[in-house]
Amino acid sequence: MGILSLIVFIPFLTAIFILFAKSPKTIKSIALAGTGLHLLASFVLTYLFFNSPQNINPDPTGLSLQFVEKWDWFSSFGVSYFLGVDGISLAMILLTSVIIFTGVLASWNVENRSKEFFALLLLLVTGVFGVFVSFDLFLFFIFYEVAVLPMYLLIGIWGTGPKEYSAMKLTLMLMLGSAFLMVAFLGLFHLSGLNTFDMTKLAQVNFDLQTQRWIFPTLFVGFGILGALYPFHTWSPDGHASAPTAVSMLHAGVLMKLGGYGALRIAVYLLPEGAKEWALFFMALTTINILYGSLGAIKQKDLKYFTAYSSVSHCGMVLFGVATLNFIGFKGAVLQMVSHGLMTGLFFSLIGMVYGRTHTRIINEMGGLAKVMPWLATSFYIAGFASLGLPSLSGFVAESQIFMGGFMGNPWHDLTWMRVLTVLSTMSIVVTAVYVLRGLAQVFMGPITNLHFNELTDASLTEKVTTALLIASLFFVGLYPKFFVDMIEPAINPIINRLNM
Amino acid sequence: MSSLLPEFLLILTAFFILIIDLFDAFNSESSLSPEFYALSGIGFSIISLFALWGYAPTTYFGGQFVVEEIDIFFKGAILVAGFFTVTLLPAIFNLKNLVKNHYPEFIVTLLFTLSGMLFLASSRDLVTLYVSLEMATLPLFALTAWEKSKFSAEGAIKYLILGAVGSSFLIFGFGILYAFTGSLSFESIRVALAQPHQDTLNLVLLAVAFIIPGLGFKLTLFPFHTWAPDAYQASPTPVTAFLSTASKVTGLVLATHLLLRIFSFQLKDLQPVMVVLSVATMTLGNFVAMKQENIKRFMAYSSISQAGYLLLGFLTLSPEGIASVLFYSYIYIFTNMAAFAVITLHIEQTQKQNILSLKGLSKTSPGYAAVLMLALFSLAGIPPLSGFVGKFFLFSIAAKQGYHIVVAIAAINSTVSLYYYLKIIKQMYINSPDEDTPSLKAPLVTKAGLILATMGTVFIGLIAPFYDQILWASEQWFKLWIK
Amino acid sequence: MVLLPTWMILAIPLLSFIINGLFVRRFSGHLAAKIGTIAIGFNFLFSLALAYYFFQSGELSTLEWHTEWLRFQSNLIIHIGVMIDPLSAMMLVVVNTISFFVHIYSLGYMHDDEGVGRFFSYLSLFTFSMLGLVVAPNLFQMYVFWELVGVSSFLLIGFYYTKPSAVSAAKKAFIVTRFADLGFLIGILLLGYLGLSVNQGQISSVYSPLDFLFLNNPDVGLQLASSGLLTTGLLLIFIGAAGKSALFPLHIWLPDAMEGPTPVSALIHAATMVVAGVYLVARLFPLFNLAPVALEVVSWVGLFTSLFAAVIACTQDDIKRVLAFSTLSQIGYMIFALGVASDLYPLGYTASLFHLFTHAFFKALLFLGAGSIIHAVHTNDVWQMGGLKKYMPITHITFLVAVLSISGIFPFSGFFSKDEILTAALESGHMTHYLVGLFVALLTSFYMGRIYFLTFWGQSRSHENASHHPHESTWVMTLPLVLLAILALSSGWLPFANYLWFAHKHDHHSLNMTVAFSGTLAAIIGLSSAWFLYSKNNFSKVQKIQTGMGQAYQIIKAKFYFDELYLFVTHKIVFNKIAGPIAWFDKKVVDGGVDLTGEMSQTFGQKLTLIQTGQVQNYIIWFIVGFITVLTLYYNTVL
Amino acid sequence: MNSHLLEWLIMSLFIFCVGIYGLLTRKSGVGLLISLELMINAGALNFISIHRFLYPAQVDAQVFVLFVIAIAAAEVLLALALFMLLIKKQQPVDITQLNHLKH
Repeated sequence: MGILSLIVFIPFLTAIFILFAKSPKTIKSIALAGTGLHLLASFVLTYLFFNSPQNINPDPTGLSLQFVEKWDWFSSFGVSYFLGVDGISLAMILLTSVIIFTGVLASWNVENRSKEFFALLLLLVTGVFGVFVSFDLFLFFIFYEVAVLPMYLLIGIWGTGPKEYSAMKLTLMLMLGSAFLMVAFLGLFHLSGLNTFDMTKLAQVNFDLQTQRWIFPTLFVGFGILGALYPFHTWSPDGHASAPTAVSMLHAGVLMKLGGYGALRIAVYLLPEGAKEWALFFMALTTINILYGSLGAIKQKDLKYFTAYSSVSHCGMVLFGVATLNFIGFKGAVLQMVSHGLMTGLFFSLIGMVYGRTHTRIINEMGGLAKVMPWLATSFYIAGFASLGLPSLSGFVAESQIFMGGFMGNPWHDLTWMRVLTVLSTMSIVVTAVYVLRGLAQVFMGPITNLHFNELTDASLTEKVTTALLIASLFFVGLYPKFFVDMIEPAINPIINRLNM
Repeated sequence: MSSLLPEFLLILTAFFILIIDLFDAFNSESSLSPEFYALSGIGFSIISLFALWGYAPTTYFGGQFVVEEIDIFFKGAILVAGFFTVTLLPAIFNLKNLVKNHYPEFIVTLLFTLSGMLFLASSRDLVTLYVSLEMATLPLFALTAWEKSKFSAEGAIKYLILGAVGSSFLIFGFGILYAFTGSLSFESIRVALAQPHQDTLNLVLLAVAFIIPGLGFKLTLFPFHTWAPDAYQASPTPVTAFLSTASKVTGLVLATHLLLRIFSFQLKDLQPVMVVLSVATMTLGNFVAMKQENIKRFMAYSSISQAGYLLLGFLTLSPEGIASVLFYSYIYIFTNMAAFAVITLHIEQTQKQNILSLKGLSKTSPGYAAVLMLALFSLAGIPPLSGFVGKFFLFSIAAKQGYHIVVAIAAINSTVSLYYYLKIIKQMYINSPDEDTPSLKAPLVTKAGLILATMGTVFIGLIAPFYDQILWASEQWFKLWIK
Repeated sequence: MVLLPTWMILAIPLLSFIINGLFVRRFSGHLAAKIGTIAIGFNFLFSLALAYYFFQSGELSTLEWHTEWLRFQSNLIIHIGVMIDPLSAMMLVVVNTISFFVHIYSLGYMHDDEGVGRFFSYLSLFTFSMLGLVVAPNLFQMYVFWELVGVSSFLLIGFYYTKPSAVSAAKKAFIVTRFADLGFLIGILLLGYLGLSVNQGQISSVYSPLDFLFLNNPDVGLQLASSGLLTTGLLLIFIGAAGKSALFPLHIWLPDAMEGPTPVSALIHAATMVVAGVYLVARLFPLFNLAPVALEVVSWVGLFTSLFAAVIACTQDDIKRVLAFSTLSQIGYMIFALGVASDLYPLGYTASLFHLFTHAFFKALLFLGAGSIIHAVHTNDVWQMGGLKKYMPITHITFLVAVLSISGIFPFSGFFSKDEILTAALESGHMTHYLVGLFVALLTSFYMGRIYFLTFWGQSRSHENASHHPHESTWVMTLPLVLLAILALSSGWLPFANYLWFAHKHDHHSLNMTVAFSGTLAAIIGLSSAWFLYSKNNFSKVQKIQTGMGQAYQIIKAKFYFDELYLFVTHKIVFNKIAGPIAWFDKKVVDGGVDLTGEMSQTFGQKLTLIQTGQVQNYIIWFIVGFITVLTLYYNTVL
Repeated sequence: MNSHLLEWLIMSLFIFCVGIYGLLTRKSGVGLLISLELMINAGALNFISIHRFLYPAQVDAQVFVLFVIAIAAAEVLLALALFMLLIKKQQPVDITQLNHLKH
C-alpha cells in the first residue's frame, strides 16, 4: 500500500467514515480532517519526490515515474493496477488537494443532507486523484468516470436554478466524452498488437499513420469535451451556474483539468504523428474557444455564468498550450492548469460567500459592496487580477509561457499561421481585463445600491482561511514559478523527445 | 451418472414439493414454507454442479448430453438466476392462503423450467436441443399468466404465439440442416457445413435464415423482440426478473450451440448480420426505454438493449468472445436481480408500476434506494461497478474485429442508457416523496437475496480470478474442439 | 558598490506596502502615512547617494544583482535584477525625489481623509513598481513592473471608489493601458524570438535574448535589423510606450485620470508613470536607431500629440485637466526629441531626457500648487477662482516659478531643456519639427499664463460667501512646493550632457543663439497675450474670440470628441455588436444544438415505441420482416 | 437432391406459408392455433420427406418428428388454458381485441 494508493484512497476512506457520522458538525469536521490530512500527504509526497533518489528512465522517450505501484489485475486482458507519479501529476495532485481542502471549508454551511454531500464530494475527488496517478488506460478510464458521475447527484440535489436540466446535460455530455475515450482506448489496445493497457508500453508502439489520424482526434475531442473545447463547452456555463459552491469549485478548478491533462498525457504522448496532423486545427479551435469564452463573458448578467465563461476561455488556453506542440507550450499548459484551478476555486468560493449574503448573483442588482465587505472585495479583486494575467500572480506566469510557446512555433507547422493564432489569443488578455473590471466595478465599487446591504457582514473565519489559502497559493505560483517549472520540465521532456523522434 | 446430478436434484425437489402440497402439509404451522425447499434444492444442485469442475468433459446418452467446463458456467448462471427468483417469491405470495394462489405449483413450474434450461446447456444434438428448449419455454408461458391482473392473460398469449412461431421457424431450419448429413448431432452438421459445394450453398442460406429468428426470439433481438415488453409487463415481477435473466442466458446458450457449434464456419459471413442485429437491438432498446412510464416495461427494454451488447461477444471465434459473454451474463444476472428485488418490493407494497411512483424513495427507504441506484449505474456501465468491466470486455471483442464504429455506437448507446437510468435516480433522490408513503419492508429471504445480489453487482467485476477461470474454461473448450 | 545592497531600493517600498497594506492601516492611517514617508525618505537619500557614487565611478553600466525568476527554456531564462546605468540612475533620482515630496505633501492633503492608510500603502506599491521598472535589466522584467504600475495607477485613480466617475476613470485607464500592453507583449515575444534566432549564433551566450545589454549590443542590433522584423517589433513596443505615456491615439485616459487625488496626479500622471514610455524608448534607443522608419513614426506621433494637446489645453476650464493636457504636450515634446535623434545628431536623446528631468520637477510643482488651490477653494473650475494672490502668497510664488519655467523663460530649467530639444530638431534638419515645436512653446506659455492669471489675478469669482477667505495651506504642503520651486530653478543649470549621452559624448557647447532667442520670444508673446486677455475681470475680449472661432471652439473644448468616439467603439461595436451576439449565439445556437439532439433522440424513441402496437399480428409481421432481412443480408454477404 | 424430394420440400414450404397467412388473417384464437399447428407440421413434413428420400436408414428424423408432435400438442394445450383465462374474465377470445399492452 504505497504512498500513491494512500493519496488516492484517503478521500474515499473519509467518505466511508462520514457515512457513519451522525450530526452535521461531526460530518464536517471529519471531512475537514480527511482533506487536511490529504493536504499534508501531498506535501509529504512533494518533499519525497524532490529528495528521494529519482529513478530516471534510460530511454529518453520513456516516462520516468516515481513511487511506482504495479500489480496485475485482469492479466489475461493486460490490465494492471499501475500507479506512478511524475512532475505533471504531482503538480495536479497539489492543486487538487488544495482545492478540495478549501472546497470543504467553503461548503461549511451546507445543512440539508450534508452527509451525502460530503461523501459524494470526496468520491468525486478520489476519482480525480486516481486519474492523475494511474498509468494504465483501463484504470485511468475507471477513475475518469468515477470523477464525473457524482456530479449528477451533487448538482441535482444541492444545486439551484434549473438544476435537473443542467445536471443531466452536464453528465450526459461528459459521459459522451468518455464514450469517445472508450472507443479510442479500445482502438489503441487492439491496434497496438501487444496485449496490454500499460501506457508506458503503448508509448513504444509506433502506430501507423492511418490509425493515428482517426484515434488522435477522437481522444482529443473526448478529452476536449471535459476541457471545454469550443463546440462542446455548453455544459459548463449551465453546469457551473446551477452547481453548489464547492462542486463548481471542484469541477471548474480540477475536473476540467482532466481534459487538458489527458490530452497532453495520452493523446499527444501516445500518438505523436496524429498530433502533428491535427494540432493546427485544434489550435484554431482553441483560439476561438479563448476569444469566444472571454467575449461571451462580457454580457453575462449572473456572476456564476460570468466565471463559467471565463473558465471556458482559460481552459481553452490549456488546450491551446497542448496544441502548440512545443516545450514552452506544454509547460505553459500545465502551469495554466494549476493557475486556473486556483483562480476559479477562489472565484467560485467568493461567489458562494457573496451569494450567501446578498442572495442574488445578478451583477446589476449588487453594487458598492466593497464598503461593507472589504476582505471579500479585495480577494475578489485579487482573483480578477489573477484571471486577467497580472504579473506576480499565477495567471501571468502561465499565460506568458503559453503565448511564448505559441509564438516560438514548432518544426511541423507553418509559423505564420501559429503566430496569427497566438496574437489572436493574446488579445484575450484585453477582453478579460474588460469584463473582469466591468463586473467587479459594478458589484463592488460605486455607491451602495440597495439599503439593506449595509448590515451585511464581512468574511467569517472559515471564509477567511479559504480565501487566504487560495490567494497565498496564487501568489506563490506567481512569484516563485521556479518551484513548479523545475517540477514539470523533466516530465515534459519524454513527450517532446517522442514528438522529435 | 454424477454429471446429471444438478438436473436430477431440481426435478427431485419439484416432485418433493408436489407431494407435500398433495398432503396439504404446507398449511400447518410447523412446516417450512415451500421456497425453503426450493432454495435448498437449487443450492444443492449448484454445489453438485461445481463438484463436477475437476473431471474431464463427460458424455452421456451416446453423445447427446455432454458436460464441459463452459457448460458448468452456463448452468451455474441459470441456477443463480433461479435462486434469486425464488428469493423474490415470498415478497409477492402472502403465505396465509397458500392454496388460493397456488404458491407450491408456481415453484414446481419454475423448477421444471430451470431443469429444462440445464438440459439445454448440455445438449449436443438437435433433438435434445429442441426438447429442452421447449421444456424451458413452455412453463414460462404459464408462469407469465400466473397473476390475476387484467392483462396477464393477454401478455402470456402473445408470448405463447410468438414462441410457437419462433419454434416453428427453428424446426423448419433444422429440417434443412438434416438434409446435409442425415445425422442430428451438432458435430456432424458442423463438419458437413465446412465445405458446402456450390449448389447446396443456397440451402445453407435458407437454413440460417430460418434458424436466426428462432434464436432472435429467445434472445429478444431486434425484429423478434416484440413479445418481450408485453410479456414482462404482464407477468408477476419475479417472473419478469426470471425472464430477463435466466431466459436471456438460455438464449445465450442457444446462440453458443447454433453460432459456435453448428455454424462455426459460416460465422465469418454471419458477422454483418450479427452486427446489424446487435446495433439495431441496442439502439431500439435504449431509445424506446427513454419514453417508458411503466417500470416493468422499462426493464424489458433495458434487457433488450443488454441483449444487443451481449450479441457483440459472438462476433469472433475466439475464447475471449464466449468468456466475455459469460462474464457479462453473470454480472447482468446479479445486477438485474438486485434491481428487481427493490422493484418487486416497491410494486408489491405500493401497487403502482409507474416510474413516477418511485418518487423520494431515497427518503422513505434509503437502503433500498441506494441498492437500486447501484444496480442501475452498473446496468449503465459506470465504473467502478462490475457492469462497466463486463461491457468493456464485450466492446473489446468488437474492437478486436476492427468494428470501431460499432464500438462507438455501443458507447453512445450506453450514454443514452445513462439518461433514462438517471431519470429513475432523479425520481428517487431529487424529487421528494408524498407525505404518507410508508418505507418498504422486505421478508428476510428477499432481503438476504438482495444483499447477495448487491455484493455481486459491486464485487464480481473487481475480482480478476473469476474472469480468469471463465477464460480458462472457454480456452479448454476451444482447445478440445478446434483441433 | 554603495554601502547597502542596491536591491534595498526596491525592498523598502515593497516592505512598507506590505506592512501598511496588511497590518498598520487597520489600526491608524496616520501611522501608516508616517511609515510610508520615512521609507520613501530613506529611498530618496539612498538614490541620491547611489547616483553620486555611480557617476563618480564612471562605469558604463553595472548589473548589481539578479536571480533567476522564470525559465522558458534553457536558452531563454528571465532574471529579476537591478541594473544601474546613467539612464536608470537619473530616473531613480527623479522618481524618488518626486515620490518623497508627494508623500510629505499628502501628509497634509490627505490628513482628514478616512482612507489615508490605504492611500499611503498604494503609494508605496506604486513607488515599488515604478522603481522595479526603472532598474529592470531585461525587457520582460520591465513588462512585469509595467503591469504592476498599471494596477497601482488603477487603484490610486479609483481611490474614491464610491464616486462612479472615479471608478469608470480607473477602469478606462487600466483597460486602455492594458490594450497598449497587448502590443508591448507581442513586441516582447517577437524580440524574444528574434533574439533567440540571433543567440543561436552564440554572439554572447551570457545574456538571455531579452536583456537590454544583449539587445543594445551593436552587432546583435545589426543582425536583428537584417531580419526585417525589427521595425515591426519596435513599433509594437512603441504602442506599449504610447499607451503608458498617453500619446495621441491612446491619450483619452489621462484627462479622466484626474479623478484621483491631486498628489496622485502629481506623482503618477505628471512625473513618473507617464514618462515610462519615454524611458522605454530611450532604453531601447540603440535598437530604435537601427530602425529609421520606427524613429520617424516616433517623431511624428510625438509632434502631433504635443500640438494636439496644446491646442485643447487652451480651452479647458478644469485646472487639473489643463495641467493634464500640458503634460501630454510636454511628453509629446520628449518623444519627438527622441524621434529626431540619431547617431549622427545624438543631441535629441540627451535633450529629451534632460527635458524629462526638468519637466518632472516643475510639472509636479504645478500639480501640487493646483492641489493646494483646490484644497483652499474646494473647486477645480478656473472660472470660480481669481484673486488668490493676496490670500496664498507661497503657492502664488511657487506657481509663478513653475509657469515661467514651463514657458521656457531664461533662468528657469524649462528654458534650457526646451531649448536643447528645439536645437536638436533644428540641427538634425527636421525643420517642420522645429517650427511646430516653436508654435507649441507659444501655446504652452499662453495656456499656462491663462490659468495663472485666472486663478491669481483679478477679483475672486467664487460663489462661496465673501466672508470665508481662502487661506494658505499648512507648512506640510507648502514646504514641498518651495523645494520643488528651487529644483525647478536650479535643475536647468545641471551639465546634463556629460552624464547622459548617446554614441559620442560631445562637450557642452554654448546655446544655439537663434533657438534661444526665438524660444524666449514665443514664450513672451504667449504670456503677454494671456495677460492681455485674462488678467482683468472683464472677459469680453475672450467672448469675442470664442464667437469668432464659432463651432471650432466647441470641438476643441470637447477634446475633438475622442472620448465619445472610444465610448462608441467599445460600447456600441464591441459590447452590443460582438459580445452580445456571441452570448446570444452561445445560448441559442450551440446550446440549442445540444438540446436539439436531446429532442431528436426523444422523438426518435417516441417513433420506435409505435412498433409495439399491441396487435399480435403486427408482431408476427415484424417476425417475418426480420426473417427476410436476415435472408437478404446473409445473401449479399455470401454471394 | 432428386426431383421428388424437391417437390416435397416445396410442398412443406407452401404449407408453412399457408400457416403464416392463416396467422395473419385469422381473428379468433382457435383459428390462430390451427395455423400454428400447420406451420409446425410443415417443419415435421420437411424432416419426413428428407428422411424418406435421402437417409431411409437412419431413424433420427422420426424421433425428432415424434417429439415435435408431442410438444406441439403441449403448446396447444397451454394456449387453450390461456384462452380459458380470457373467457373467465369476460374478454372475447379475439386476438385483435388483445391490444391493451402497447408502446
